[in-house]
Amino acid sequence: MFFWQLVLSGLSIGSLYAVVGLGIVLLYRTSRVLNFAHGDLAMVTTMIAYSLLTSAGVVFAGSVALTLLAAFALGSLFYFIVIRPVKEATLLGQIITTAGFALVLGGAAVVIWGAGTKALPFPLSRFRFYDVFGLRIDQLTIGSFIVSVITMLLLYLLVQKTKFGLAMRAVSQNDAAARVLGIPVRRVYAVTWGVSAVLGAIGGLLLAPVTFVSPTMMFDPFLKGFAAAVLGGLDSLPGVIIGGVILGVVENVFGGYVSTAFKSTVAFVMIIAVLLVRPEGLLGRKFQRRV
Amino acid sequence: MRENHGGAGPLLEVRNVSLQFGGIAALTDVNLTVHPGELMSVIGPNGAGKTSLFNCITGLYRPTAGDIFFGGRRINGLTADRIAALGIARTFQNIELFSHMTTLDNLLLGRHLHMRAGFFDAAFATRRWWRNEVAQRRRVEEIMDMLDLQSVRHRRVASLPYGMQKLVEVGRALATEPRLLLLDEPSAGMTEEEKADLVFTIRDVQEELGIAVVLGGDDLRMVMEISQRIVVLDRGRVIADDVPAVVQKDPKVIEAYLGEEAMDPARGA
Amino acid sequence: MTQLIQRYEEEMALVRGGAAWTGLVLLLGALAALPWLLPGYYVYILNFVGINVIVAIGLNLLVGYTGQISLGHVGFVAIGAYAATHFIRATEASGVVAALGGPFWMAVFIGGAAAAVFGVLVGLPAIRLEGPYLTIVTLGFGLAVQQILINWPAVSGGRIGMFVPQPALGSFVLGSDRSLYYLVWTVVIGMSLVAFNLTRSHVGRAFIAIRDSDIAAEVTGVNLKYYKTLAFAVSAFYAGAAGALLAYVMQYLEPTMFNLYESIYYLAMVVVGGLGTIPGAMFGAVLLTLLQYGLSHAQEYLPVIYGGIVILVMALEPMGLYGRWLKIKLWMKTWPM
Amino acid sequence: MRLKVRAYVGWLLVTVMALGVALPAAAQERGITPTEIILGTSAPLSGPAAPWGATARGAEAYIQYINEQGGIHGRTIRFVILDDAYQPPRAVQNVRALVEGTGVFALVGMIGSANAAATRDYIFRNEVVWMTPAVESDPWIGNPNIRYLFVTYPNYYQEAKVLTRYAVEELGLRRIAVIYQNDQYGDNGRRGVIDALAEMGMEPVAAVPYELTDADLSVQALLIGQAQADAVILYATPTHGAMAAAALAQLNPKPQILSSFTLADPIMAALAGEAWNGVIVPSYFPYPDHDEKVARVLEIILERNPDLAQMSFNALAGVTFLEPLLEGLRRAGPDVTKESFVAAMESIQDWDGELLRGISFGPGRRQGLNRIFLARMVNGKPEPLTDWIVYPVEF
Repeated sequence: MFFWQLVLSGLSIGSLYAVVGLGIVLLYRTSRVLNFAHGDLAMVTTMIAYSLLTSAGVVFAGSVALTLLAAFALGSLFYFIVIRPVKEATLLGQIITTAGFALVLGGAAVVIWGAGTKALPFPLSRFRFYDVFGLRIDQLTIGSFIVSVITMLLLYLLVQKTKFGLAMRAVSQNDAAARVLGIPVRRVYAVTWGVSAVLGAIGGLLLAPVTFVSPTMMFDPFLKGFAAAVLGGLDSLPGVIIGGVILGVVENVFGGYVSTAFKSTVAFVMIIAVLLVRPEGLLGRKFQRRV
Repeated sequence: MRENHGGAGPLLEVRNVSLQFGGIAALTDVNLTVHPGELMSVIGPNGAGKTSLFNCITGLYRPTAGDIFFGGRRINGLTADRIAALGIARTFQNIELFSHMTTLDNLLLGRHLHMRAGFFDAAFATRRWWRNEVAQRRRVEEIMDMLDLQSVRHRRVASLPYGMQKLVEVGRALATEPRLLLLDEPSAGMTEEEKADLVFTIRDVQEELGIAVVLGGDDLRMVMEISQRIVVLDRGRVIADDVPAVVQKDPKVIEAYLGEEAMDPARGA
Repeated sequence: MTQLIQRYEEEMALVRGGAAWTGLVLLLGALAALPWLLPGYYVYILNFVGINVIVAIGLNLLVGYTGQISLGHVGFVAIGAYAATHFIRATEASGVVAALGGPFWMAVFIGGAAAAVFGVLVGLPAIRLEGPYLTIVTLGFGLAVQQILINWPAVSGGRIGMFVPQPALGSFVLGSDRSLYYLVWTVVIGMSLVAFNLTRSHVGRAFIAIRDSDIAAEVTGVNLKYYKTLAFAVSAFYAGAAGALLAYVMQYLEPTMFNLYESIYYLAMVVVGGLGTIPGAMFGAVLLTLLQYGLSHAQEYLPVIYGGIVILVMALEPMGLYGRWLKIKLWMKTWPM
Repeated sequence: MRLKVRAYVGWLLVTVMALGVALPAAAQERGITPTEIILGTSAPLSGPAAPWGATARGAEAYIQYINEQGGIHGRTIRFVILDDAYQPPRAVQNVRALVEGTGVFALVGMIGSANAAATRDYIFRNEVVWMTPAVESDPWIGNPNIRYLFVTYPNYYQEAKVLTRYAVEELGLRRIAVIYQNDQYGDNGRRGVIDALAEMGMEPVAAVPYELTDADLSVQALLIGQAQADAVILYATPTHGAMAAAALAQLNPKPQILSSFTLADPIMAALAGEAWNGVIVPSYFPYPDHDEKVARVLEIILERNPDLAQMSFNALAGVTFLEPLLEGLRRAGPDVTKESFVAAMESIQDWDGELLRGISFGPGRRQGLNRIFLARMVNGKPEPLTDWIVYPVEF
C-alpha cells in the first residue's frame, strides 16, 4: 500500500511537471527557443491570480480566465519586445536572454508582491478524501489530474486539428518555407509564446495549493518540467507527458525507499543515463547530420 | 600515418556498398574504383546518391553493407578524422567553412593533421609549437599563392563572395595534403568565368600535385570535358562506368536523365 | 625567406606594436598599484573579480570557442575549491609540502586538475549530445555536485561548512587582502596568457572549427572526441583553479555557495562580454561581478537590474561588450581629424 | 540610425550603473558621531531566502519610530541594510563594507548559518558589536571570542528537547518522528529530538530530511505514516512547514505536529489551512493577540511599513534582534563607547523589553534568552499551553 501511495502521489506531481514541461516543449519545437523564464512567467501569472482573488476580490473562475489572458499577453509581449530582436541569437544567447528575463520577473515579483509565501484561495480541498482500493486520494489531486488531462487534450486538438496548429507545425519544420507559403510566421511565434505561457500559468495555478505562492515557487517545478521535456524528447508533446509521469513516480519511489535527500538528484541522474542510451530522449526525433 | 600505395593498385575501392536510412535505400550495391592520380567524376540526377557516397567514403556515414578500401586498407568504420589522416580530403555541396575564421585560419586548419606539437606545446607556446606553426604557415602560403587567395588572407570567410568561398574550401582540403580529393559539386553557383578558373585549378591539382580527384556530379559540360572516367549513379545504383564518350551515349544514362528532362549538357545535374 | 618568417612571427605574436605594449604595461602597472589605492574591502571585491575572470575565460573556451553549453560550471568551481582545501589541510597537517615553500600555488593546480578530471567525465557524453540535451546533462551535473556535497559531510563539512587555512609561503602567511590579490591576479594573468596561447594555436583553431562546422572539422582531420573532451577538461581546469582561489579568498566553504544561479551568472558574464573572445570574457566578468557586489545598496532591485542589463546587451549588442568596444575603436580610428 | 542612438543610450545606462559602486564616507570613531549612531546589517532581500529580509525591514521600521521619538540620548540611529541574496561571499563583502566603509557601531542580525559562519571570524577579529545572528547556538558555545556578541535568539537544540519532552511527558505520545530541513537548522532540531528521547530511553521512529528546493513533501509524509508516528516534530521554513503539515493531514490517523518557533508565524494558518489546527508551536516573545506591548510594537512597524503585514512574525523578530541593543545604548548614557556599551549590556538582568521578557546578560554570559513557551494553534489563533519553560544557559 505504501508503494502504491508513493506511485499515486508521484503520478499527481508528475502530471504537473508534465503540464509545466508542455509549455517548454511547445515553444521549443515551434521556435527552437529554450525558455528559462518559463517557470518565472508561471510564477508571476500565479501572483496575478493571487492579487485578483484576494485584493481585487474577483471570483475564482473569473480570476483564472483573467490570469490565463494575462499569461498569454505576457508571453507574446516578451516575444515581441525581447525575443524577436535577438531571434538570430544562438541557443546560448537565447538561454541567457530568457534567463535574464527570469531574473527580472523573479526580482519584480519580490518588489511588487513581497518575498513572503502566500496562500492562493482554491476551490478544491486537500483535506477532503476519497478511499479507492485502500488508497487515499484527496479532492485536489483528483481535480488537478483532471485539469491536467483536459489541458493535454485541448493542446492536442490545438496542434493537430486546427489551422493554427498546422501553421505551427509548418513553422517548426521550416520557417523560411512557411513564410513563402504565406504563413504569418511572426504571429505564429507570438501566439506560441502566448500558449506556452498559458500552459505555464495552468501549471502554476495547479501547483499553488501544493507549493504555495511565492517568488521561488516555480524553481523546482520548472527544473523538473525541463527535465521531463528532455527525458521525453524536446520536440515530442506525448514525450513530455510520459517523461513527467516517469520522473514524478521514480523520484517518489526513490524518496520512499532509498533517500529523501537525493530525491531531486535522482531525477537528473536518470535523465543523464537515458540520454546516454538515447541522445534524443524517449520519444524525440533522432537528429541526423545533414551535409 | 601515411602508407605507401606501392605499385599500380587501386587507390580507392568501394565494394558492394549499400546505405539505408530507416527503410529508404540511399545506395545499393555500389562498386567503384579510383586509381592513383586519376581524375574521374560521379554524376547522376538529383538524389542519385552522390553525396551519400562521398559521406560513406569520408566516414560521415557508415555503410549498412559492403566495404571501402583506401590504399589497400579497410576504412569503413573509421572515424572521419582518421580517414582524413589517411589522405582523403573533400569539399561540400553546401559550403562548410569555418565561417568566423579568416581565410588563413581556415587553411591552417587544413594543416591540423600535420601539427607535430601537442596541447601543452600550444598552451605554453614552446619553441616546438612555434617551429611547427611557422612551418605550417609556410605551406599554407604556397597553397594560397597557387589558388590566388593572398588578397583575402585576413578576411573572415563568411564575408567572401560565394565562388571565393568554394575556393577556400578547396584550399583547405588541399592543405591536408591528400592523395584523394573529393569535390562535391564544386562549380555550383559559380559564374562562367569562375568555372573556367576552377577547371584550370582542378587540372593543376591533378597533374602537378598528382592527387587523384573525384568530382561529384556537376556541370555536365565541364565533367565531360575534364574527366578521364565517369561513373553514373541512379537511385543509388551504378548504371554506367566508362570514359565520357561512351557514357554520353549509354541509353541507360540518357533514360535516367530523361526521367527529369532530355540530357542537356549545359544543365547542372 | 627570413623576412617571411619574421612576418609570420609578427602575425602570431600576442602583442603587436608599440602602442599595444605601452597599453599592456600601463594596465599591468595599474593592476599592481590598485590594492594600495583602495580600501581593503574593495580589494576583496577585486579578488572576486579576478576569480570570476578566470572562470569566465575558461567557460568561454568551452562555450564561446567550442560551442558547447555548460549550465553546471559551478560544479567544477566547487570541486576545485574542495579539492584544494583538502590538499591545503592535508599538507598543513603533514608539514611536508609547506617546507617546500608553501602549497598555495600547488593548491591552485590541484583544484584545477581535480575539476579537469570531472570535466573529462562530463565531456564524454557531450560527444553524443547536442544543444539543449547537453544543457541538461551539465545542469544535472551542477545540481548533483551540490547535492552530494550537502549530504557528504566528510568531504564538504556538510552545512556547517569548512574553514580554509590561509595560504602560506614558508612561514609567511599570505592571508591579507593585498597578498591574496597578488596571488589571484598572478594566476589571472598566467591563465589568460595560456588561454591566448591556446586560442591562437591549432588547439584554438580546432575548437572554433568544431563550433562553426563540426562535420567539416572532422573531415579535415580534427578528432571530435578528443577536442570536445579537451575543451571540457580545460574549461573545468580554469573553473577548478578559480575554485581553489575562492577557497583562499573566502577562507570558508559551504555547499549552498555553489548553486545554479552561479552557473547562470558565469554564462551571463561570457555572453555579455562577448562570446568567443578572451577580452570579452574578461570584460563581462569584471562588469557583472562589480555590479553584483557593488549594488548591495540597490537591495532587492539587483536581480531586476542585472537581468535587465543582460537582456539589454543581448538585444542591442549580441556580440557583447567587447564587440561594442571593437566598434568604438574602429569608429575612433576612422574619425576625421 | 535611431536604433544606434538607442543603443548608445542603453550603453550609457550600463556604464553609469557599473560606476554606481558608491564610495562610502570616511568614518571617525566607528559608528558613534555627535548626532548619529550607525548600525548595519546584511540581509537576504532578494533570492531564495528573501522572506527573512523582513527581519531587517521590521528593525528598520522600529528604528524610524525610535528616531521620531528623538533617538537615544539625542542621537538618531542610521540603519544601513545591504542585500546579500543569501550568498556567503556577498555577506562577507557587505559586512566588510559596513565595518570598513560605512563604519558601523554594531551589526544587527545575520540570516543563515553559512553567512554567519563566513563572516564571524572577521567580525570577531575586528571586535565589532554583533547583535543576535539568527542562527544555531553551536558556534558560540565555548567560543572565547564572543565578548562583543549578544544573543537573544532561542537555541534550536534546546527547543527541540523541550518539544520532545512535552510530547512524551505531557501528551503521552510514544512514537516520535522528526521532519527536518537538511541543513544546520534542521540538524540542530534532529539532534535535540534524538538526545531528548535518548534521555528517556527512547528513539525516534523516523527522522526524515527534505531539501530547501523541494516543492512537495508528500513522500516525507508517507514515510511518517509508514513509521506509524503519533507525533512529528517539524524543523522547516514556513513554506515547507505548511507543505509538510498539509501532507501529514492526509495520514490516517493524523499525527500531532509540534514545530519549531520559526513557524510561529500567523501566515502558517493561512498556508496550511485546517492542517495547522492543533499544531503546538513555541514562541520566545508573546503573541500580539495576548500582549498589549507586543501588539503596540506591531502597530508601530506596520504604520511605517504596511507591507510587513504578511510577514509580521519575521518583522517582530527583527525588532527582538535590536531591542536589547537599544536598551544597552540607553543605559550606557550619552558618552557611550564600545566598552561602556558592553558594561551596560552586562548590567541587563531579568529585563523585560517591549517584546522580549526576562533577558539577562552578564560578564561571561552572552546568551540573553533561555526561555520559550508553548501554544496550540486553534483556528489560526494561538492558545497558550504553558508558562515560560526555561532551558540551560550555555554561553
